[in-house]
Amino acid sequence: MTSIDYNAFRDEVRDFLATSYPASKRELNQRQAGMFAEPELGQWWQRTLHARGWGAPSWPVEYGGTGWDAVQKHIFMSECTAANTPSFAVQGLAMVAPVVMKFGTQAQKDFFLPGILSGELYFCQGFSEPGSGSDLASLRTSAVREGDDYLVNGSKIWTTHAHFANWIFLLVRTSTEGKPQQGITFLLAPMSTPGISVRPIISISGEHELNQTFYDNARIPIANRIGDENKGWDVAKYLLEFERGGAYAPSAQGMLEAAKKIAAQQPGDDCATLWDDPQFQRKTAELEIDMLAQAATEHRVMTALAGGNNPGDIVASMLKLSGTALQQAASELCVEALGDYALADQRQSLHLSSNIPPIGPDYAARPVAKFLNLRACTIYGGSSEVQHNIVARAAMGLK
Amino acid sequence: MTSIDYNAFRDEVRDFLATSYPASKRELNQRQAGMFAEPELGQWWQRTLHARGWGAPSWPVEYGGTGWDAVQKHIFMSECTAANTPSFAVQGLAMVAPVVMKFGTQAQKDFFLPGILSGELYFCQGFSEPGSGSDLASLRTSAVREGDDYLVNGSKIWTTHAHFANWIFLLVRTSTEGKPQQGITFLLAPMSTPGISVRPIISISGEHELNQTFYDNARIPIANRIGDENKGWDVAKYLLEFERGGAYAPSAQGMLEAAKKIAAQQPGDDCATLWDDPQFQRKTAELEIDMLAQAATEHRVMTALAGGNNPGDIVASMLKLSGTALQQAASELCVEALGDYALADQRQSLHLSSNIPPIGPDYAARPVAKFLNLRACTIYGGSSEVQHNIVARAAMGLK
Amino acid sequence: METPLSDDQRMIRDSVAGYLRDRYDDAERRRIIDSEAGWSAPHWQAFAGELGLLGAGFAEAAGGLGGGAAEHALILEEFGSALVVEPYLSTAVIAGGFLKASTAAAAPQLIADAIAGTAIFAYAAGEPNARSNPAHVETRAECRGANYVIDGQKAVVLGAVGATHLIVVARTSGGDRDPEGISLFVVDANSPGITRRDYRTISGGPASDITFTGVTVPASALLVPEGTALPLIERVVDEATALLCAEANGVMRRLHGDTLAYTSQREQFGKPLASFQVLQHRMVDMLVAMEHSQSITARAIELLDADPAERARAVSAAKVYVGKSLRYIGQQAIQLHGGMGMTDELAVGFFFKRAIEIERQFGSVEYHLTRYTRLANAPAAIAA
Amino acid sequence: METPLSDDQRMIRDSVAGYLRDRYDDAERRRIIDSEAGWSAPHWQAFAGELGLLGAGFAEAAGGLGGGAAEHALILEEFGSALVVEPYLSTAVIAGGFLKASTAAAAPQLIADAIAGTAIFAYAAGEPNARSNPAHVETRAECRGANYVIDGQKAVVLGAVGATHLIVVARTSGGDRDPEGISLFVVDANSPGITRRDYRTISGGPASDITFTGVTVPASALLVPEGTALPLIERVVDEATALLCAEANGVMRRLHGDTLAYTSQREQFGKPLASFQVLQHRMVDMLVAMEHSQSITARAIELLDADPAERARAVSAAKVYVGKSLRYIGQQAIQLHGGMGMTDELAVGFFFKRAIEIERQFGSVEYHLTRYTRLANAPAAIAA
Repeated sequence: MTSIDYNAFRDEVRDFLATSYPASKRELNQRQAGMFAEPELGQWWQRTLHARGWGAPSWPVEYGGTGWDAVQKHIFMSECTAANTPSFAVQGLAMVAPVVMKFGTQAQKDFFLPGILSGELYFCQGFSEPGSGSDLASLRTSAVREGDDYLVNGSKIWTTHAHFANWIFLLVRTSTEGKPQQGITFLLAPMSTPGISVRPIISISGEHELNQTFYDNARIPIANRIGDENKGWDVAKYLLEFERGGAYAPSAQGMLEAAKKIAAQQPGDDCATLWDDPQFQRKTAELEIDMLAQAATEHRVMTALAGGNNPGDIVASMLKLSGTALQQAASELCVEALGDYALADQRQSLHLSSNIPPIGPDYAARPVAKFLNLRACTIYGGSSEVQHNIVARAAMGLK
Repeated sequence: MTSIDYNAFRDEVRDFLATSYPASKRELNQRQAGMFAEPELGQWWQRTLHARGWGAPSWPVEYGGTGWDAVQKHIFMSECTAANTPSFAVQGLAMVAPVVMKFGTQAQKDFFLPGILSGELYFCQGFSEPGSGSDLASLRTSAVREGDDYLVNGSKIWTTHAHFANWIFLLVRTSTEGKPQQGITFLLAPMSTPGISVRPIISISGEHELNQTFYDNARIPIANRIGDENKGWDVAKYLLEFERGGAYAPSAQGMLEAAKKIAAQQPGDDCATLWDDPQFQRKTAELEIDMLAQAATEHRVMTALAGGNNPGDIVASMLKLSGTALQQAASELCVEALGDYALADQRQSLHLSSNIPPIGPDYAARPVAKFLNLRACTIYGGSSEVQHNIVARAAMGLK
Repeated sequence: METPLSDDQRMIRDSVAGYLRDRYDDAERRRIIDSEAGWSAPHWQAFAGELGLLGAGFAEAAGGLGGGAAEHALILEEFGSALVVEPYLSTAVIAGGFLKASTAAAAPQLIADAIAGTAIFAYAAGEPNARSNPAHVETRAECRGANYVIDGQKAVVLGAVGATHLIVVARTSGGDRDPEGISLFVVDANSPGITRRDYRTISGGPASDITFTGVTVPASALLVPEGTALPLIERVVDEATALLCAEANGVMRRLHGDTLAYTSQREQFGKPLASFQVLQHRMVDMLVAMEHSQSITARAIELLDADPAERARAVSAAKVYVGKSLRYIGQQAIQLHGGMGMTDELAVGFFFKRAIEIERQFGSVEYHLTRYTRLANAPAAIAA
Repeated sequence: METPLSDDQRMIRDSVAGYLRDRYDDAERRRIIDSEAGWSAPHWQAFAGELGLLGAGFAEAAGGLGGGAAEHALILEEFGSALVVEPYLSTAVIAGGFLKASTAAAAPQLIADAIAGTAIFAYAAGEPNARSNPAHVETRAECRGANYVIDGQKAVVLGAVGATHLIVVARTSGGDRDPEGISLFVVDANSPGITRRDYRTISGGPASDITFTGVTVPASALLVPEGTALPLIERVVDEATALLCAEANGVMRRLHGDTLAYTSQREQFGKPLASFQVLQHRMVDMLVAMEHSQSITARAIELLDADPAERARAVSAAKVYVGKSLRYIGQQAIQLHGGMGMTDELAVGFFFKRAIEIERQFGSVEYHLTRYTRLANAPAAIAA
């Protein structure tokens, strides 16, 4: 069906990672338990990828994409996950950029896309509000026209990296008429806009990654609107499709390998290491089989996409349902392998600038914080309960 | 709190079972995979119990009960389960009798209670209808007064042992006004009533235990009504409380022990017997622990009842939820232990009068049929989904 | 989610699906399993002649269609969705697999007869004293001059009642679980000394326990050289296991589809059952399990030609996942059908019982998880 | 479902519950864990004096209240529902258990000091090179004349920061996992040669890794005769494990209660979250797990005085069941709180993290399932 030499491509990616992602950086990334790497590390990596021409594998070539097919993208992502590269700029690259490409003006494309690609424009997301959540249509942050601007008032919550980002994308209410979905508008705003302020939210892992943002007569130029006024719902829906399209198996498999390595270094109860405990091996194997199934379905989807077939949105929801559950399970297995050191709060050793050693062995630093953070992956981006509703409605026609 | 010597009581029960329930009968009961034993065996056992004065442990003494406290009843039931005695006459003893005691006239009490106690009156249940199910209030079988009788027309389904029973208890619609619950009446009818006919329903285990019953101008005397006309819903609700009050752990534990015994006789893959496989032992242990938890909660309930406290209906629903799941799991473990012989349809060896040997070893005869039959225990008597609804509403105040 | 097919493959699938829809519906299947034989010779002849299916897995030079496991999978998935009882797996896949690898002089003719539908095979491997370990063989074949004499018992042999030949696994040397010393014989099903106790499986297909008492066969009945059969058995059983998973996918498709249809039309508390959120979510979980089963089965089939360890790992992984899915989807299908699911009046109970059978055939979830764990964690498999 | 209590027991429970409600609410707890020490001496003094709790498990003759495990359980369940960080379990239950069985001359005075709140104990047992097997002890205590010299490392010792004494498990002879040769010492927490790395557990309580370098203690520090401690350790750790399950029941009560309250007031799609059937059923499953956890814990506590094998079986069964329930209830509590559950602004995250800790303390589900399996299936346990 295709003449691409995927093995050669995989080697090329591996070579690049081996030379451009040194052990020192990898070691730093080991201290990153959050969804995204801190920008100091993350922006460096995005610059590195961009310099190689690989800054945005999923973009069309005309905007700086790589021209890879779905299988190549999957190989690239799998290899990056296996090498544990920093997770960065997803909100710009995978969320804002696609909607700018589809709904943006030429001027918007010219301004935003290069900045996102280079890592210079760092976006955060302003969708959820206190009191809304998975029910986005109920949002209340208002935008009222005044001259060439919207005057925005209200608040957004769960804004990851708002304290690092220089731009935010927002859903705001520009009309209260008709259905709740009908009066919503999609805006982009610099975080430096007067009237925008940020309150940290400390998460259960003890980290500051999330924020609440406040809008007090913040002036956002109408020129920064994506799509038409009151048509932001369509933009958001398009964006969420992209958010749900990811591959889950590689990161889950990466954590499973990490759990095996921890087990091989931890003592067992009646055997030299935990890995020598047949029960631990069996449990690992059972999870690994679930991941093989997930990976095989992701592979089917990639193959279908590469062949020009769209397997449909429902598949994205199904993959998120089972994929996030596997990520959580793999992360939990890392925690289990740690034994009593799972009790230790390691947050002081978990920053790029920290020089405090972990409590217990080095590998004890990250698993618990990662596990706690990953509880969110079945909540954000449409909770598992909402994904079930979506599949029930779309795939099975249930109301 | 009490001066009863429970150990002595347990010994008394064991002695009785050892002498009155001979191995020949036990062997016959091994061929009974259904909910209830065939009457030939079941009626014999009820007569035997009755002769000892133990025909109805849960009844008040005045009607022929034993006067045991809740702990004694629990001991008695556990011992009977451990000895694998025939299950019989539950619908009369535990369902009809309590409502006759509470709602019946003196004449009704005098007639029905002694007959139920001796096993002479054998009742079946006519609640569900084709198209209703857990939604009892939607029933449509009608009863219209004509002289001293009701003329009954319609159909009932899932009637276990209708082809053996000599009486049936029925919910019928005597009014279509008001809420659906308000026009329902509770009747007792001899199965010999002209106009009542029975159609067998073969279950997935291949057995004939269930039936559909039809009512074609069947004349049922008004004198056989329990409670007031149009008040049958209250009678049925009271009855269902009794149905849900059982103990689940003893029978689940009995099946778990059976699984262990099968495993000890079946070959293993890399060890002499399946029981030597550490994985099988671990799986058994995990299930056994769940049963200990169930048994411990059942024990708490019994203790509360013995102390005069009513732990509430919710507890009955919770116990049914987890208890039926354990029964199914234990039964499944028996099937698993069988290996390939689980594929064999054994129905020809599963009747009292059968002299066809089982396919494979003797212990291969019953587990699969039992497993298939037990799928019903999370469906009948209020499905597990309905029990969840009940607990959500009653215990947590959720609407 | 659709899987891409070649034109030839689509044609095979559509013709099988069409045949089953038109001529092998639930009522016809009931007639077949309620018949004395418990299987249908006319349908078998149609599979051979009209549909030309029985050559799907044989080379064109041998008179077949030149296909392989992928084609078997398409056929068996459709057969699963109609609960076909005829012995396709034991004849086309298992016997076919052995015959293709056989050094026996009779093999080419047996292949031709299999394609024509005149040779029908049952696989007599399982024993009452063994579980799923294929090296555990107590049936003995003793060499006496130019003959072998077979003695022993085989348990739960599917399809023996209509078979013209039995493929018999017997030990020519070694201890009961010795990997060496296992041999494969093709035996006329009516040979003197063979006695069968015939019965039905819980889903209605024919099965037998077979006793071999001094059954004498010529040395030419050996399919591969004496005592060397285990690696071939493992390969062919792996292939059959992967294809059984394909059949399972057809079974699950019906279990899910019937449940969705039933809960959509059946009302309770004034609403269709399918409008209750709890049931909706459960049917979604069934669907997800089904999609993943499809995927991991396809993966196992692709890896059938890999080296033996990788092949075995992929097949055991698939059987574990599919086995768990069968269990979940089957049990939920009955639960969601309520009382109607407990009767044999609907088809769903038969699909559930077939799911129970497949869960066990060629080894349970526990067996394959043990096998996978051993293979995946061989010392080389972990980079420290 | 309420469990019947004696009048004395009800009084203890009500006074503890009242104290915590009035003086140890979530805000107060945050102040305590955010303080430098990470625990509260004033509350400890109130437990000792005002509430008189610290003598609950000691005989009246020794100055205690004459209670036992049942009383500890009542207290710890309430402590669990308020996430009390003060070292009740290590002082009153573990040190208390050892001291009551001790042959040491100092034991009566230490008991009196513990009741008065002036002696506070941490249990230094776990080691970086061991998992949950209590016989795995690498810390060595060498007899030198009238003294012992202790060298080794202890990991994740809870409450050491405020302790006046450490109960140290050390090996006086034998190999690393030898059941013989294990000894118990009571050691002044400020002895020369003890160095600590203090930190917090994920739920906020104080913990330490402790290094013993030539720590010299007199022979009178031996709590029981040299080398004989393992059976006593197993008994006391079983008791502590059962009582940790009681604490867990308090934790689960709050996890369930907070989730029910949150989902009842929080609206989505125009309805309270708690009106969605899927969430309702999940909260029912949480409730059922909670009730059974209560029951199996009560059972384990009743069997603490049974013979060692039965005691161990009952305790391991409880820890397995409670551990699984903690996992399920904790994870669902976060899931059902949605985004708010991910922040440390609500209390629920702290209860979740405490649940994670308890799941592991004194051995995980896997450890106790292995232990239970071994004990339950000792040859005598099966009647053939």
